[in-house]
Amino acid sequence: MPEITLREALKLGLREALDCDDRVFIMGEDIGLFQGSYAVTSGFLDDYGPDRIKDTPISESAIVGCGVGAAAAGLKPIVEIMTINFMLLAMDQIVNHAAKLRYMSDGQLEVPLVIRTVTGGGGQLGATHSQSFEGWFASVPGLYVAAPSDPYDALGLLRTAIDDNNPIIFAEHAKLYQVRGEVPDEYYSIPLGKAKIKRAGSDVTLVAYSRAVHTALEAAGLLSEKGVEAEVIDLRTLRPLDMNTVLESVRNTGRAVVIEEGWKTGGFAGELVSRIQEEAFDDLDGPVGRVCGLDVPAPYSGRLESKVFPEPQGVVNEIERLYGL
Amino acid sequence: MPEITLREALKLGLREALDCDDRVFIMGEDIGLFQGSYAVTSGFLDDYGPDRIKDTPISESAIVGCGVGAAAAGLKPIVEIMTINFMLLAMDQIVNHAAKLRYMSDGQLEVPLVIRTVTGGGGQLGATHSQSFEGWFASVPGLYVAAPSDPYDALGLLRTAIDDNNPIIFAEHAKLYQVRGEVPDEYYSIPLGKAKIKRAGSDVTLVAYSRAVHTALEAAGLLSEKGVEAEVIDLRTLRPLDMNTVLESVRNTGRAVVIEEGWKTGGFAGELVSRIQEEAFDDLDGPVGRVCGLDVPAPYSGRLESKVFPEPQGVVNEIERLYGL
Amino acid sequence: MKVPANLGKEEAIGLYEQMLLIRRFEEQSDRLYKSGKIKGFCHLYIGQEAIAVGAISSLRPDDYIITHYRDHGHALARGMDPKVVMSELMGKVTGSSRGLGGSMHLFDVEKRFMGGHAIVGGQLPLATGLAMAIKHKKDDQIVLCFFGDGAVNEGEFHESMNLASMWGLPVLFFLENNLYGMGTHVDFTRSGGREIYTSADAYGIPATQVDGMDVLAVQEVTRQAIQRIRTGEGPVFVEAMCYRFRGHSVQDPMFYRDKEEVKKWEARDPINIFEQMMINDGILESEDIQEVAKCVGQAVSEAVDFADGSDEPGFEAIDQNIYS
Amino acid sequence: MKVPANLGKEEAIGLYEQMLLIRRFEEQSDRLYKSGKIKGFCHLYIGQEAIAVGAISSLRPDDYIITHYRDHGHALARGMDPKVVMSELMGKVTGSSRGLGGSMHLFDVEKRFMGGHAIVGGQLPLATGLAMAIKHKKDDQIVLCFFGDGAVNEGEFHESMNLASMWGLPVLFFLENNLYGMGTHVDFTRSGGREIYTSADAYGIPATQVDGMDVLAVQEVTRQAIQRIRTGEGPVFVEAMCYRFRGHSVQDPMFYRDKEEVKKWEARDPINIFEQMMINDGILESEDIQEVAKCVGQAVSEAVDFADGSDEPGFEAIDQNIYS
Ligand SMILES: Cc1ncc(C[n+]2csc(CCOP(=O)(O)OP(=O)(O)O)c2C)c(N)n1
Ligand SMILES: Cc1ncc(C[n+]2csc(CCOP(=O)(O)OP(=O)(O)O)c2C)c(N)n1
Ligand SMILES: [Mg+2]
Ligand SMILES: [Mg+2]
Repeated sequence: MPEITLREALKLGLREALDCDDRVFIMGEDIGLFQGSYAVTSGFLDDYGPDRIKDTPISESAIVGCGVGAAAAGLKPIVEIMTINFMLLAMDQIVNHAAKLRYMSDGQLEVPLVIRTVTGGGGQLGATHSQSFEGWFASVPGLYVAAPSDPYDALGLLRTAIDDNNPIIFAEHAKLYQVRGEVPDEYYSIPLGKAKIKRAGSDVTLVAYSRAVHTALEAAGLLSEKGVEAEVIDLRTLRPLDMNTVLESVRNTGRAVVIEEGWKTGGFAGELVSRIQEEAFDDLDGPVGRVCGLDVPAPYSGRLESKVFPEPQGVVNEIERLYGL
Repeated sequence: MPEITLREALKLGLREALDCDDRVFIMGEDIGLFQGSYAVTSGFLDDYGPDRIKDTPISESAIVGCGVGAAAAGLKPIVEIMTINFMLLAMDQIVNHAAKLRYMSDGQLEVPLVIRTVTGGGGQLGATHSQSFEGWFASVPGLYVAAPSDPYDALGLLRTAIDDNNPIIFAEHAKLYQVRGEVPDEYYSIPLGKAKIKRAGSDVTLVAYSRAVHTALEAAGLLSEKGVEAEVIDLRTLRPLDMNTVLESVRNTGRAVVIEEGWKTGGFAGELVSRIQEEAFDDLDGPVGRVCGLDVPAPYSGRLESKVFPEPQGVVNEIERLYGL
Repeated sequence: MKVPANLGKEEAIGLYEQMLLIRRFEEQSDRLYKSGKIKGFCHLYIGQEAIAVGAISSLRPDDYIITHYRDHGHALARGMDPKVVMSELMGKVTGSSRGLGGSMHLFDVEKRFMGGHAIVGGQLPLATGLAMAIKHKKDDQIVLCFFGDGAVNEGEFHESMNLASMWGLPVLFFLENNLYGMGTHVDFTRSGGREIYTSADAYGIPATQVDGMDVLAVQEVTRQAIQRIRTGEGPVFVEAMCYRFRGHSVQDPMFYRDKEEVKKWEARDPINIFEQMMINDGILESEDIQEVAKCVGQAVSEAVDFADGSDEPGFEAIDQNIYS
Repeated sequence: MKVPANLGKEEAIGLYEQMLLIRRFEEQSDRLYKSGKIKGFCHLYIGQEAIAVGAISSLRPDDYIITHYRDHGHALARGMDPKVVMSELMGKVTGSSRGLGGSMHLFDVEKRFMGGHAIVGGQLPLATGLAMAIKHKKDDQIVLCFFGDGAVNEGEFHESMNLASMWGLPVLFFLENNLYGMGTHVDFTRSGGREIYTSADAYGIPATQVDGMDVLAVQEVTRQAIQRIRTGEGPVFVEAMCYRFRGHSVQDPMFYRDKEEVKKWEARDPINIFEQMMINDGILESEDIQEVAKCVGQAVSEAVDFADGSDEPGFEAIDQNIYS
């Protein structure tokens, strides 16, 4: 199997959709002539032309709304919002329109819309440009949320997202585009709502998604040196949420820590912790832990920023604190 | 002590601020000539004139942004956003500006801004008009969130909110404006981040805020008939969050259920559950429960809507299910 | 006001009947709201009938319509069954959305009636998107997008006008300027003055104003606009001057406007005007008027009976159709 | 281009020095970014110096300024200490926000420099709010609000222009039209054509266009605008035509524009033009120029040394100043 980057996997998926389905078009700020602010769509304008690759003005709300409208009229738009921070300007179209049209019309309308965006911090971009709002979207009935951590998942989930007839937020982490991994030449896809066990282990369950999966895997490496074997679960999608895989693991290990890059307070990790203790309380050796982003606006300073996002050692420490391992 | 409605308590607090501090003004859609869409500011335009009571165009983002700017220049604006649903259009000004200016300027700027809004459902207003986003705001560092459940708290918290130099979301539940309660003539105020025990009990702790407090109290009544004495805690503010009061109670009762009107998945209840089990695991008799809004867009039909929001009997059932009480 | 030479009796009756249907339907909605059978928010279209009827009668069946929460008039003018609309208002299983949507969220996608949207301004980006789809498919439908003078001040208005014009999309932006957004007069909300249609200049969109109390004038202006749009020349903007005879919603005590103003506009009732004109011009006779009134009365009372006799939705509806 | 009769040598030197300071500072920033000492996003102001300097030199010290992420030029023109600005760019404890803000978020509230805002369009409502406060206090300061051609397409532009005009607020909306928002040319983003200042009509705001490569023209237009605003007549809109000589940010490979276009504009370099003009008119001599160049060179290298020698912030800074 060839090894490619996550960026390349996305490019593959997008090209495939553009090639196979006339209803697909991509729209967003600087995706064309500029070649994409994270270079995911580089080369696309030349290959597909301006009717399929639409550079837009800086108008997030209208861009998303246009996507919703076009989807409702039978197209398959893929909207790129440059980063998840700017989705705050399109919140109403996402939450009050994309997510609700099907329900409010009792199924007369559907919104097969993919909103691709870049989430997360770590690039010293400061407080306005380093946030992770995918947890908010995952709380909205009517939306799906995917957040892949490797090239295989990125392609497999993107295929499903584009095929699916529901609006989905497809959150790509800014720091993962260069992650390499094997991706088969044969067609495959990954259903939404199926977590993946990235590493087997029987002592503690680490639950994560997106970049935090890599943190979890590194932590598992450190733990292993201490003789503690962690099972690492990549949720892959936050909604639908695959609690079965998580619970099965926790029932086996009796211990769990959720790792999430966003703010701890009110984050989606709280949902996972709640579900785990609700449904596997008697199997738990102690409280379920959370290792999350600090509850601060992201500082610019690299020195300070490095303390804001979860680190493998933090996971190790939390496990020691909670379970004495 | 005189009994007044929550609406009257808010009117008192707002008038007091307008009377005592020239820097205070109120701005929002239909707060003046229309007399306020929930009649909180009725009569104000006549009494204070259009320089203090500003009717605005329907421009949520600019309204909030103006409030932020005016606050940064030394005023004390009180912005009314007609309902929390429309705050989706002002999300960027709230999250990326109001919440961050102090931090990003390292304290050079401050934003003493109160954003009053109406949260919650129950009025058969349908999916776009029945939401509860206060949990999202409570996850943002730099914001405070208050959500009073009775007239005493409404006035006491409003006073503090206006005095305070931080941006605060003041969420008033649409269904609580007519709630009556005693409010002393003497001045008092309530600090942010102090929960209140609304009912003492030693068998189970019910944690709630806003309208759910009333649900909890009714549930406590039903439980009492079964011989189960519930302690009901009203958080009053979601950020700052008073976990001490909650944990003290849970350590005593060994059982806890969080009640929240918004969607269960990804709601703020998850934060409370996580904290409780993190910090009082060994005191728990079983998992911490959540009784929340169904994970659906709110239906218009009254029959269906009545199933969407937490009901006292639902709380009773959950306690029986979890703890066999 | 001028009656076009080619206006036939049948067409005149059609317009009259639609306007009267809306009027009577809304009067009934008012009563039903006050008696507690309609809940939530209920925004009546009384006074603005000439606009929905004039504009929508100019469309083809495959054209799209999208509007805001004051949508009963548009829905009926598009030919939605009054029974189904009334059932939705009463939250019944026979409603257009099985009672899930309510008064503000009417949909009839078969008739290309794309909703009823309750967030002010929210339908404008959607309209632009519908038009994108048309252009993408190289079709020649158009999108008729209604909105109010209040919506003009939302950022989405600006963004949508710009996009639609930039991309030459087939949208008719149709402003119903009834002078108020809830209780706030347009003089307090729009800096550029009352002539809102002049806004369109900034986007290079041709724009015009029309008397929204004159169904024939609205029809004519709409036809011209559509003709232009269908040939692929991009969006057009129409501002119809009108007045909401009732409160913003049924609950509105209307502190903010004086009776004189209301009276002045009521004297220009679009239905009366049309009736007089048709009779004066000899196109309709008073028997025609009576006949229409009878039909309409019957249709409305059938709608009410139908809705009243229908069941509320079953609990299974509560989480169907969140996802496909 | 005309030199005003009353332009004194001292003032000319001041303008020249400020422009050159920005230029050299930014060239240094470019190098420091490429060598890894400045991180994150870094948006250079090279090519637009005449605007910040011309406009800001027309302000009183108690007037407010607010701008976007391309803010180094505005900060320096306002008299922020280059040492402090450079320290912020390098994330040092001696920076204007102790390294918490970074390049896009510069603040100097004592100088009424109200930031650097990195969300496109986000500063426009804030500017309107600052102006509200001035009016509320019955003061006579003004707010100078910079933004780019890209920001014009955000809904907040529309909402803010409308509010500011509606309420007669003292804001100078100052558009730096450098023809591009990132890689997208204004021809692909604004339906109403390149003359963006005509947008202001829709809000009843007087507007004008000026050559943004001519510091004296910018100064003159700004002075006139301010004069009007200070007398309480509400906002004014100025569009300065200009060009970004470098990429959108330091990392930008600039696939989207051709070298010819860049060259054409570089020939109109605002600093060269001014220098030539001053020498031709005999206001400055070449020694003056050399003297300024020396001072500026020194200031920039002092700034770099200062920043370089400063500490990174301590961990205690991480959660201070979230709340008061
Ligand atoms: C974003 C948003 N803000 C506020 C409201 C509350 N609201 C509902 S209708 C309305 C007035 C709209 O006026 P206009 O657009 O003129 O339409 P009209 O009611 O006159 O038909 C307001 C403020 C809303 N539904 N959505
Ligand atoms: C809301 C938002 N959308 C997108 C971006 C990404 N972005 C940063 S600058 C920029 C271009 C802005 O162009 P313009 O306003 O013309 O200013 P210039 O960079 O030319 O000075 C974009 C799209 C952002 N920061 N904020
Ligand atoms: Mg109106
Ligand atoms: Mg630009």
